[in-house]
Amino acid sequence: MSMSFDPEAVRALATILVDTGLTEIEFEGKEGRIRVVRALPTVAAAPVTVPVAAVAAPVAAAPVAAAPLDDPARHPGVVLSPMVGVAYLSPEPGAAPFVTVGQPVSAGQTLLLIEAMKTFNQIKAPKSGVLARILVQAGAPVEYDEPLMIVE
Amino acid sequence: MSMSFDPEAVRALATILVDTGLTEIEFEGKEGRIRVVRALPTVAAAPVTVPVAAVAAPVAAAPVAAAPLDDPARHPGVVLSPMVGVAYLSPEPGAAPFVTVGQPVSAGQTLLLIEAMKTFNQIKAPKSGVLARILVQAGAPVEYDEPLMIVE
Amino acid sequence: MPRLFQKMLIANRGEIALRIQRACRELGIPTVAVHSTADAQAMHVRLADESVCIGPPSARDSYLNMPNILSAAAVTGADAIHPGYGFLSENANFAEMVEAHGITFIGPSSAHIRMMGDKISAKTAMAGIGVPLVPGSDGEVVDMDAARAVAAQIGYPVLIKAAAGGGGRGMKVALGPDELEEAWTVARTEARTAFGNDAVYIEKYLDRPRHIEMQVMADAHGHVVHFGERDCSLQRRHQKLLEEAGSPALTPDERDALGAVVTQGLSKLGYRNAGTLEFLYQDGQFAFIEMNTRLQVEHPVTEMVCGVDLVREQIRIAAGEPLGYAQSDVRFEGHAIECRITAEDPETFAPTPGKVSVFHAPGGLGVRVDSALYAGYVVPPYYDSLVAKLIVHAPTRPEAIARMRRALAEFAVVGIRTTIPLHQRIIEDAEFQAGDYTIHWLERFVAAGRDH
Amino acid sequence: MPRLFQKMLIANRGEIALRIQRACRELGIPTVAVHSTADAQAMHVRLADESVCIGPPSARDSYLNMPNILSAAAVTGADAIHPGYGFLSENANFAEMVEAHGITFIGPSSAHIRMMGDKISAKTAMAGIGVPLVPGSDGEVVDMDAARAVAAQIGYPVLIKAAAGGGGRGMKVALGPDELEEAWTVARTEARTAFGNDAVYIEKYLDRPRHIEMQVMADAHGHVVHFGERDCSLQRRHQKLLEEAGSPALTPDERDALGAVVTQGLSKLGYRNAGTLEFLYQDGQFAFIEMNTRLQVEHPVTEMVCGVDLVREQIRIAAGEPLGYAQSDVRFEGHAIECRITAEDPETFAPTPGKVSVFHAPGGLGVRVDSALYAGYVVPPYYDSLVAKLIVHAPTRPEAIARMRRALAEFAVVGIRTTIPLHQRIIEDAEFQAGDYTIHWLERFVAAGRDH
Repeated sequence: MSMSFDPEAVRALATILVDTGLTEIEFEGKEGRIRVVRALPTVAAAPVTVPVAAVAAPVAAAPVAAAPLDDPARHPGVVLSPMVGVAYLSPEPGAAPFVTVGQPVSAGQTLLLIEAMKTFNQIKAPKSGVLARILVQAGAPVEYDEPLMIVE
Repeated sequence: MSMSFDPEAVRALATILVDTGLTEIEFEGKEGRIRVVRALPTVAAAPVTVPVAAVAAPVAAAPVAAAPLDDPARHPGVVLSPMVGVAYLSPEPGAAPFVTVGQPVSAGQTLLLIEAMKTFNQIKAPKSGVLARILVQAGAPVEYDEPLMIVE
Repeated sequence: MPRLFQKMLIANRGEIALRIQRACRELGIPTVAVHSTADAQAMHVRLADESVCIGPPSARDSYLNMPNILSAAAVTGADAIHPGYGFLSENANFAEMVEAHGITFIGPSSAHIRMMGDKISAKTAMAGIGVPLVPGSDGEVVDMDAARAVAAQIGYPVLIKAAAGGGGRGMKVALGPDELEEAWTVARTEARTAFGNDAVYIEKYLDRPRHIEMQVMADAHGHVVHFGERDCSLQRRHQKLLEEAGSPALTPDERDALGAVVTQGLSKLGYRNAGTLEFLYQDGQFAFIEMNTRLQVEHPVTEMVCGVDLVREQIRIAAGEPLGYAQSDVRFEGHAIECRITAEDPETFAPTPGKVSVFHAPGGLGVRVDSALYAGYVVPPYYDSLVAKLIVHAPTRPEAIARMRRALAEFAVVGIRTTIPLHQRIIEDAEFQAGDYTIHWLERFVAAGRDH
Repeated sequence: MPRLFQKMLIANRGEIALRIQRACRELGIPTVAVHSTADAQAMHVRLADESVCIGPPSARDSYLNMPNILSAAAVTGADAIHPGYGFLSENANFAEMVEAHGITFIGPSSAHIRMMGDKISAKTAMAGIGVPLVPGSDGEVVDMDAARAVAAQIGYPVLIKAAAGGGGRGMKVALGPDELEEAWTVARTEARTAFGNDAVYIEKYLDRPRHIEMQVMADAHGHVVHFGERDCSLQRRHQKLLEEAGSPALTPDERDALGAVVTQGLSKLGYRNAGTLEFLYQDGQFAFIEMNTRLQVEHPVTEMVCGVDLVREQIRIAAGEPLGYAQSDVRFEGHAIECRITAEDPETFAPTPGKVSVFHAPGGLGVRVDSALYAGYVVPPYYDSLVAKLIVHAPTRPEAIARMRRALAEFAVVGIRTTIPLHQRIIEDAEFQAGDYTIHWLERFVAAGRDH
C-alpha cells in the first residue's frame, strides 16, 4: 500500500495545535484521517509508575513502548520462532551453517532448524534480502515468538 | 492520499474549546470528523483517583484538596469542636440561644455548650467579630474537629 | 528433604497455575510456567522460576498445543507436568505423550483418563464396582426401538445423553413418549457436531436432584481414601458458581457409606492420583453421572474441612510415595464455602475483560483467596472468566455464611465488573441459608433477580 | 440469632481494630470506629458502620482520650467497648469508667486488670494459686540490706525489676554482689522517672530462657479453658517479632500440666475473659513473669491451631454466654507461625512511615493476613509501626516454615520499607529451623546480620 499525504495539512494542524495550546487534534475526511498530538513538557500527565519491590512483586511492568529502540523483536525483518524447541544453525553437527551474517538469502531458503518433539523443523526466510543478524546460538532453547534472525 | 480540511473550522473549534474551558471537542460531519483536545495544566497535577467499588472498597478517597470551596472546616473564622459530645445552643432547655446569626460576638464569649461525660463545656469565641454561621443543631452529636460556628 | 521432582512444568494459567506453583514452592520444587503471548504479564508467569511462551492468544495454539508444551518441558529440563483443570488435564493422548517422553504426568494413567472420558464406559466401570447409577440404558442406545424400550422400562421423563458429552452439550430431555424421537434425534445431531461421535445413552431424568461429588485420592500402592463430599448444586448452564463442603443435605452416615463403596471400588480398578465422582442425589439415593480424573476447581473447600493440601498429595503420589494415612485418619472439621468470582456482569453474565485498577483481597481468620489478579492486570478476553475463588471456613455452616458475607463486603475489585454482587445476593437468600436447593435453584434465582 | 450487643465501639486503630470489626460483622454487631484526625482515611474507619473523630494525631489526645471515647460511645449509642491491645486495654480506670457508664467492657474486671498491672501483686496472686514463679524476693525490696539478703539466697545473677514496669524499662541485671548496689539504684531511678513509682523487686536472672505464654479464656460462670502455648522468644528490645504455636521446645505433657495449674488457679481467682500468662522456660522449668489481661497481638497463631475465634469468644463471654465446651474439647492441630511485619528498615529498624503505592497480600492454602494496609494508604508516623501480620498454618512445623517462605516471597508492599526481608532471613536460619533459640537469640542474629 502506497500512501501519500498533504504535508501542508499536517503543518497547518501542528501550527494550530501549538498556537492554541492544545495537546491533540484529530482530523478525518473521506480521504483519510490526521491526528496530531503534543505532550506537554510538564510531563505530569505521564503514567504513574511504581518502584518494583522484588522479582515477585506483582506490579505493572514497563510498557512495551519502553522497550529499547534496537529491540530485534520490533525489527521489520525479524524472523520469529513459530514453536518451542532447540535451535540448530547447521544441518548436522560439524557441518557448515545454513547461513552466515552478511550473506544474501532468498525467500524460502532454510535459515535454521528447530528441534521439537524429536523432529527438525526447517525455518525459512520469509523474504529475500541480506542476513543482518543471528540472534540465537546453536543448541539454545527458543520459545514461541522469540526473535531468531533478521533479514534486511 | 491527499487531504484537505478547513483550518478555520479547526481554529474555531479550538477557540471555543479554550473559551469554554472544555478539554475536548469532537466534530463529525458528512465530510469527516474533527476532534480537538486540550489537557488542562492543573489536571496533570491532580492526584490519581480511582472509582470506588462500594462502601467497603478500601480505595483512595477524594483528596482533601478536592473538598468544596465552601467547606466550613477550611474557613479562617471557623470554630472547631475540641471534644466529642452533644452540642447545646442555649444554657438550658427553653432558654434563649447564646448567640444568633448576624450578631456581634466578642472574643471569649460563650457560643455554645458541649456536653461530654455529664459535664457541660463552654465553647468560647476565639476572636471578636460577627457570628456568620451556626453549623450544628441543638442536641446533635459532634466529633473532634467538627466545625461548630463561623465568626467573621 | 530430597526433592520429589527436579522441576515441575505447569501446563495451565490463571489461579490454578498459581495454586500449583504454591504447592511446588512449599515442596521445594522449581517451577516452569508456560504462557501464551497474551499472558506474558500474568501472575503465574511473574511468580514462576522460569517461563516459556508457547503460542499466540488462542488456547488451541498455546495451552492446548501439546508439541510446544512438551518441547518447553524438554528445553527446561522439567521432569513432571501438572495439567491443572480444563485444557489438557483430561486428554488421555497428552498424558500418554508426557509419559512417553519420560516425564511424570501428575494425574491418573491415560487408560483411566480414557475410561472415564467416555460416559458409557465410565458407567460400565462404575456398575462393575458397585457404584450406584442413574437407572438407564445398558450402554449405547443404537436405534429408536431400543430407545423406546429403555424409556418405557425406566419410566418418563428421560434424558438422552451423548457418550462423549460434557458441559451440557448433547443432552436432551423427553418428558413423555411423544417427545422421545425428537429428543433422540436432536441429541445425536448435537453430539455428532460437537464431538464427532453420535453415540448416545438414556438415563432417568431426575427433577429435583442435588449435585454432590466425592473427592478421592489413591496412591500407586493400592491405598484409596476419600475426603468427603462437596455440594455443587448451585450451577448456571452447567457452570458451578458456589460450592460447599460438606453438603447441607447429607448425614455423616450417608457420606461414610458412599465413601466405602467408592474407595473399595477404585482400589479394585487400580485407580491412581486424584479423582472426583459426581452424583445426582435425590430422595436419599445417589446416582453416578461422571468421574473427573483431575483436580477440580472447587477442591479448596475440601482442603479446608480436611486440613489437607490436595495438590501436594497429587505430587507426592505421582512421585510414588504412599498416602501414609488411612480413611480413619481423615477428619472433617467445620464447614467451608467457595464463591467463584468471574469477570462477568452479575446480571447479564456478559464477560467483562479489561484492566483491574484496584485489587484488594479480604483477609483475617478463616478466609482464603485463590486468585491470579493484581492491581494493574488486564484480564484478557481469550480464556475462562474465572478470576478469583473466595473460600471461607468456620466451625458451622451459619458461621461460614456470616464469614462469607463479611469477606465479600471487603473484597474490592475495581475496573471490571464481577459476580461478587450476585454472590452477595445468593448468601442472603433464605432458601440458600436453609440449605434448601437443587441443581435447578440457581437458574430460577438468577431469572427472578433479573425480573424485579 | 439475637445480637449479643446492639453496637460495639472499637477503641483502637490499625490491624487490631479491623480484626475486632471482622468478628463483630460475623456476629451481626454494628461497629463504631474511633480515630484521630491522622487516621481519617484508615481502613478501620472506612470499613466501620459509623466513625467518630476523637482527637488530634497524638495518641495521648485521641486513642488514650477517655472522655472523648466515652462520649463517642454515648452519642452513637454503643453498648460495648472493645479496647484491643495497647492504648487503654489494660487501664483499670478506663474499664471502671466504661462499666460506670452502663457500657460493657470487653475484658476482665477492673479489679483483675489492676491486680495484674502491678507485677508484685500479680506474683503474689500467682503464688497463691500455685503457679510457678521465678525464685526471688517476697514482694517489694525496700532497702539495700534486704536486696543483698535476697540476692545471696537465690544466687547471682539477679534482676532488679520495677513493680510498675513494662517494655523492659526499670529492669537491671547484677551479675555479682559488686554490681548489686548500682543496679538497684539505677532501676529505682528509672522506675521513678518512667512510672512515678520506685518500688522494685528482685528475681533470679535466667541466662537462656524461652518466652512461652499460655492463652486462657474464662467465662462468667467459673469455666476456664486454655488454648495452649505460644513461643514468643524471638524478641528485639522486648518487642516480639515472630511467634509460634505450639512451642518447638514443649511436649504435650508439659503443656497439659501447666494448663491444669493455670486454669484451676484462674477459676479460683474468679478471672473472666481472655488472658495470657507469660513465663520464662529454662531447663524444663516454667517461671511466671506477668499476666496480660487482654487480647495479644499474636493471638492468631492460637486461633489457627485451635480452630477458635478468640475475639468472638471474648465478645460472647462479655455478653454473659457460657464457654459451652470443656478443656477436653480443645484440639491442637498442626503448627502456626506469625511474622509481625512493621514499617521499619529491616537492618536499622528506623521507622519508615509513608505512602504505600502497591499492596498485594499473599493468598492460597493456610495463609492468613491481618493488615490494615491498602494501596494508596499513608502510614502515619504517630503510632506503632506494626502494619501487617502474616500467619501461616500447616500440619507440621517444617511445612509451616515452607509455607511462610512461600508467602513472604509473594507479599508485595511497595513505597515503604518493611521487615519482610528480616523475616526471610530468620526462617532460613538453621538454628531457627531446628527450633533452637532463646530470648537472646534474635538480638545476636540481628547484630550478626549487620556486621557481615
